Amino acid sequence: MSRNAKKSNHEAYVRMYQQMVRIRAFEDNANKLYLAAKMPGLTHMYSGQEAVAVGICEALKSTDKITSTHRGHGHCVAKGADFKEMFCELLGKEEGYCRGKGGSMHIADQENGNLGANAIVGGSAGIATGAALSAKHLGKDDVTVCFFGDGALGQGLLYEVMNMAALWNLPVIYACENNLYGEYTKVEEMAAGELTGRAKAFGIETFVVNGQDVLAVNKLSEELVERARKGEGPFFIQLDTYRYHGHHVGDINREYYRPKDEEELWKTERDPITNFGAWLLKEKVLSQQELDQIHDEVSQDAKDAVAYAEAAKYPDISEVDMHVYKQNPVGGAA
Amino acid sequence: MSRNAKKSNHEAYVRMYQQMVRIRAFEDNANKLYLAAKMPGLTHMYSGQEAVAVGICEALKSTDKITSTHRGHGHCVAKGADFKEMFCELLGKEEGYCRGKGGSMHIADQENGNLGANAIVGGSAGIATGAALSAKHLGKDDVTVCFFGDGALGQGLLYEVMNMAALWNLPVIYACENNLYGEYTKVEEMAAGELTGRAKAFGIETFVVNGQDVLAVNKLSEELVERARKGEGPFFIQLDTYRYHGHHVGDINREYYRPKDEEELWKTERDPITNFGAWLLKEKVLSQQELDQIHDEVSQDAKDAVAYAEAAKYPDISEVDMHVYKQNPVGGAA
Amino acid sequence: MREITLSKAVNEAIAEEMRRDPAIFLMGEDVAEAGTPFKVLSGLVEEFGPNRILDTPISEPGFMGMAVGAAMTGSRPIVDLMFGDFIFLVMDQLCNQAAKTHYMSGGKLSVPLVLRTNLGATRRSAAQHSQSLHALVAHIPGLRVAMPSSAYEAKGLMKTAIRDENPVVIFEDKLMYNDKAPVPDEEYLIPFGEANILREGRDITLIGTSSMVQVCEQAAEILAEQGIEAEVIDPRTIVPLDEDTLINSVKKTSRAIVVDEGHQSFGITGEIASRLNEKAFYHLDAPVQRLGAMDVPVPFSPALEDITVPTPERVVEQALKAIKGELFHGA
Amino acid sequence: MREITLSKAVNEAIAEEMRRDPAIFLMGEDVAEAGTPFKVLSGLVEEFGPNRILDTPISEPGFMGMAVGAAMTGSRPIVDLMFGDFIFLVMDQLCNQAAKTHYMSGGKLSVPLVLRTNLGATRRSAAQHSQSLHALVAHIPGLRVAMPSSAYEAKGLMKTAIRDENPVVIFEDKLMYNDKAPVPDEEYLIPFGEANILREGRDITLIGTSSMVQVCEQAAEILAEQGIEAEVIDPRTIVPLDEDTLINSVKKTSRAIVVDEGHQSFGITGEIASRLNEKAFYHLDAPVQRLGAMDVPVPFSPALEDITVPTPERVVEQALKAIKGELFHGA
Ligand SMILES: Cc1ncc(C[n+]2csc(CCOP(=O)(O)OP(=O)(O)O)c2C)c(N)n1
Ligand SMILES: Cc1ncc(C[n+]2csc(CCOP(=O)(O)OP(=O)(O)O)c2C)c(N)n1
Ligand SMILES: [Mg+2]
Ligand SMILES: [Mg+2]
Repeated sequence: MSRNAKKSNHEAYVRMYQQMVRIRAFEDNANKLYLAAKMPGLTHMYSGQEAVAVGICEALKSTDKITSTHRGHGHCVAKGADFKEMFCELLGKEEGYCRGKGGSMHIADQENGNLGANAIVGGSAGIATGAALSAKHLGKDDVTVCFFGDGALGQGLLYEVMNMAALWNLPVIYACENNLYGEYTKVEEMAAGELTGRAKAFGIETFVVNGQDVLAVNKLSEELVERARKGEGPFFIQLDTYRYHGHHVGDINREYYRPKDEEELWKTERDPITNFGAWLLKEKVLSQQELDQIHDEVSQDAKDAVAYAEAAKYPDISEVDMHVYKQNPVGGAA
Repeated sequence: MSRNAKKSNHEAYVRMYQQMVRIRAFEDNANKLYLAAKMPGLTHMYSGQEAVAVGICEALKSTDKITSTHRGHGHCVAKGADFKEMFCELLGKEEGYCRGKGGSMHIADQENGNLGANAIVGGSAGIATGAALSAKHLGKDDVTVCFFGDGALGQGLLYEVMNMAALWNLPVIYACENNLYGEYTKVEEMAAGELTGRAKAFGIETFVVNGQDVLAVNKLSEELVERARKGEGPFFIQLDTYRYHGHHVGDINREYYRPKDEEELWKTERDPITNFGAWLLKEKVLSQQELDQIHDEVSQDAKDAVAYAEAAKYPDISEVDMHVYKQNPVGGAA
Repeated sequence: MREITLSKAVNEAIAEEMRRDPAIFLMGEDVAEAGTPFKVLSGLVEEFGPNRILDTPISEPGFMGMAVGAAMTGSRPIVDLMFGDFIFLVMDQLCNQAAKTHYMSGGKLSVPLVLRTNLGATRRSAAQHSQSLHALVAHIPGLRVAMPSSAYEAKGLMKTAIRDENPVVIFEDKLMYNDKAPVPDEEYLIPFGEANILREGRDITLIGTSSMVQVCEQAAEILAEQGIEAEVIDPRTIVPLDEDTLINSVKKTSRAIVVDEGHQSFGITGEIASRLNEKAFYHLDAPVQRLGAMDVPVPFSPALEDITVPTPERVVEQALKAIKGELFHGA
Repeated sequence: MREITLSKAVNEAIAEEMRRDPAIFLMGEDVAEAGTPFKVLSGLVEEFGPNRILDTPISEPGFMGMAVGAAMTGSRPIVDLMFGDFIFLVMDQLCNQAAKTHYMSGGKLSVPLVLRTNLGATRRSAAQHSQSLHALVAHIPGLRVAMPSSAYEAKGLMKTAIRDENPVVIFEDKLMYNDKAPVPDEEYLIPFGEANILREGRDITLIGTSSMVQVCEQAAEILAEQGIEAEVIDPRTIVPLDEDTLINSVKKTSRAIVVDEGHQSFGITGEIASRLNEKAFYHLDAPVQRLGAMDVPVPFSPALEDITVPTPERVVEQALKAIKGELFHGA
């Protein structure tokens, strides 16, 4: 863990640990639902990358915005979402965050500032940058974080909006989660040059941080969010991390592109939860019992939410053509 | 003029001078046609930027490819096109390079390796990079030059293809003609950071050269084309230059975005033709009389071609639905 | 009533709305000092400043995407897309993001933005600056599509578009920017989904969009000279489409031609004609005819370009065929 | 005859053509070792190597553009677009460049490329991975559009697409990749623009594209049980469209339904229905009916998604209405 971490912030430490555990629990349950053929479609697990979402979101207010990706459950939980509405959404139920219309790949939680997951790789870079422009335009001091994977560096849109963010000093932070692969291809086969060079090109300040170290991620994020709030943005962070599962839940036989021992190494030596837990113990922030209690509570929460979601009802078929258009206020436009 | 220029290459010097004069003459005549309301639509003049197209194309074989822009007459002439077919195309006549179907913004001259002007800013970056990939795939040693303006740096497509060109070492040279403006906006209002940074991001070697100095442009181009041919590409060149006219022929009152004295300065002190002419005289490559003769011949050529094009016939209306699809060979596909 | 150009009408609509609602801003290429190449937006940056009239880099996908994000977070952006042909560049952000966000979020997020762009050939601008691509966006649920046919329409529809809670694409005809029409001084809005009957008639219905409304009106004049009374209708918005007005007209006239400047095949004429055929079939004396632009990229040469778009003469020709029963056994 | 999956049929077509013509290469995301997420291309990189089966970064506009340049210079690229929904990302390079190059150059340049992608909902993939967007490209002159409806069709049409001198977009139904059909061992090609009559009948014509051909066939079975003889036709390519076969069928049956998985409004059903109405009007006993996907973004929830697409039951229902004359006075 980073040396600079201060012991002072007890509450934040506990919350970050808790949130990472919640993400892991969410994913483990989602995976189980998939394996039990209870979940429609596929889903992309965030397990392994928890420190990224949690370290960053801990630095954000609830009015700050994030945009998320196809691998979006972690961002959603970290930004404050509830298990119940999330599992309902994953199962396509009416009580889901999107009334079952979005599913895993479009989960959004507007009340907590999550503008939504996105199934177009890189597709939210414009949205995030526009949210930052909007804050500036409306005179709010909200900051937006744009989460995206190393693979999204292939998309030209990102360069267009980073240029504008730099020209106009927008309060946006580009958080590139480098988990070494985009689907079944290694990052070095998809990206020439240094990853951070792609933001430096526009005069954007860039940072590289260990994405498995929640305290390091959080410390950097607190700094950058504060600076962005003051109008010193945009920024770009490369967060080195790893996904434990396959690209999606169905990607089981993956040795042809990713060696088992590499997976083993990350899981055993670099697990963000294990390592942060050890640090919390060592620094006496929490006792083993308290850690266990967190795990137990979270796992009970998840279990309850899953049960709730399984029992919940599907949207009525009359909903199928609702929400195509938003109704205009009476007396307003047609 | 660059110090490194060698006197040895008499023929090339004369050809480069001639080609620059030809471009200027072409543009002056095109402008006159526009002012006399003889030309359909608008057109974008290349005058002032001649050293860029000529310095680069002098380094290319006729099987090498270029892609061009909305400001494409200069590239077309420099790559070897004839006045007659060019003026016919500008006037929409059947004998034009594209049978009148393309016009100024789509002029192409496939036989000389000009894959065409493009009315989508940045739109040809993919085509150029693909041509380079094609050469590699087919085992040819052709090099492709992608001409584009500073404004095209706004287009995300460029970043996508530069990444692939770098990943795959493609024989393509990105020639960014920085004429300080994109339409009515200054480059510094459109582009954050250093222009060359945008290629460095992908590990591409970049160069900056005075685009008014045909010898400097040519020397660098000869080097890079040779290296690209050997598989050492891609490369990126920023060529600093200036357009003398408005964005297009109709852009007359332009002081609101571009000061007259700036225009004056470039025209009087940095004109690529005047300065190269002076150098040719000084180095005794050509006499004043020979220079004059070039101008006279070119101007007569242009005049003849204009007269020819004006008298030439329009395509028959039956051509309107020809060339939507290329006919498949008999016995091949439907 | 005073007469102003379509260009001025658009300018006024935007200015009035921007005065009313500070959440509105406008972004695009050369929209500020230059006021767009067509000078439609001249003067706006002087009134509203560069923070509300934003000159962007040449990054259509990028600023389209930013508008989506801005619209999702309380702003009301107007995006200026210099040529309708560039809509191909913004399709992902427009159709995968803007159009679907409200639905995908189960109604929680919304994207109130206006994409203003243009259409229209015969400007000698060749294949990449002359297209009329409204059919593409009309096919995507979640988008509204408006097609003003005069200065009056342009102002009223633009104001409605700006106040709409959904993404609206508005196509102006770039050849009509200098066309004048009477436009009241007082504020007015034109509701979406209400077709405008410009001329009543009992013999045949001519449905035209955008500048094709003029073409239909001219055709109606010519037909009138021959004693044929054509009804001319402008749907104003193709999404939503005022089916009822169109169908009622066709039930009265028993014949119809749909005229549009988009390519005919797989364009909007097929949709409108199909709905009329479906819903007024037993009233029809002749099949609903269609007249779109030719299915060819727009050629540069004036000799070719002019024959690619519908003309009053061709509308008249089709109308006469329909009336004389010459469509028997098909075209 | 041996039966193979649609996936295998596509794979064979590409492999055979690549053996025949060294100018062909294929590029896309995860096409090499992974053989695409649908495993359609498995084995190709082993045979043809990474220089002919190119794994690209996630840069759809970029590699689409590169394919255009490669096609203009002697190569014959096949572009793999992982999901049909991503076609929005490549529209500019596909429609402004590939589709127009031959025309704009007066016939000098050509762009022989294949864009293979997919369509189809009900895979629980939600709004951005479930669209059927063939109508968009069908509207753009210069592109050809093929829609295979079985393994047999997929192989024959792919081979023709690869040999075509023009840009061809081929949409496979992603839900049919594992569906088997008899496919001969011997080489065969299926010409473009020749519709396939799968079942003859005299009472009503059912025109279906892609997987909707199956839907039409199932509907025909149900109708047959009720003594109604439906003719089922697969146009195979929507551009070029084999109008004659469709029209002749409708002249015989006097009734038709066009079934397609694209959104119904402003989609391909309107075009096909309009052509039939125009050219077989006086033979029709009922208006040509259309059945497309609902005009809503594709919802994730299975409860909703399943009702957005045409089903055999709904085709039967429409057919019965047409036959019983219940379409009188419109829908
Ligand atoms: C525009 C687009 N292209 C391709 C895909 C298919 N796809 C989904 S996820 C993915 C890989 C993304 O890699 P990365 O951005 O590194 O995110 P990770 O999955 O590693 O979290 C791809 C290619 C897509 N969803 N959108
Ligand atoms: C995609 C696209 N956006 C906008 C335009 C309109 N446009 C034509 S030229 C131009 C400026 C281009 O600037 P630059 O690339 O610097 O070339 P220059 O005109 O200076 O030679 C613009 C915005 C276009 N043709 N294509
Ligand atoms: Mg990744
Ligand atoms: Mg420029």
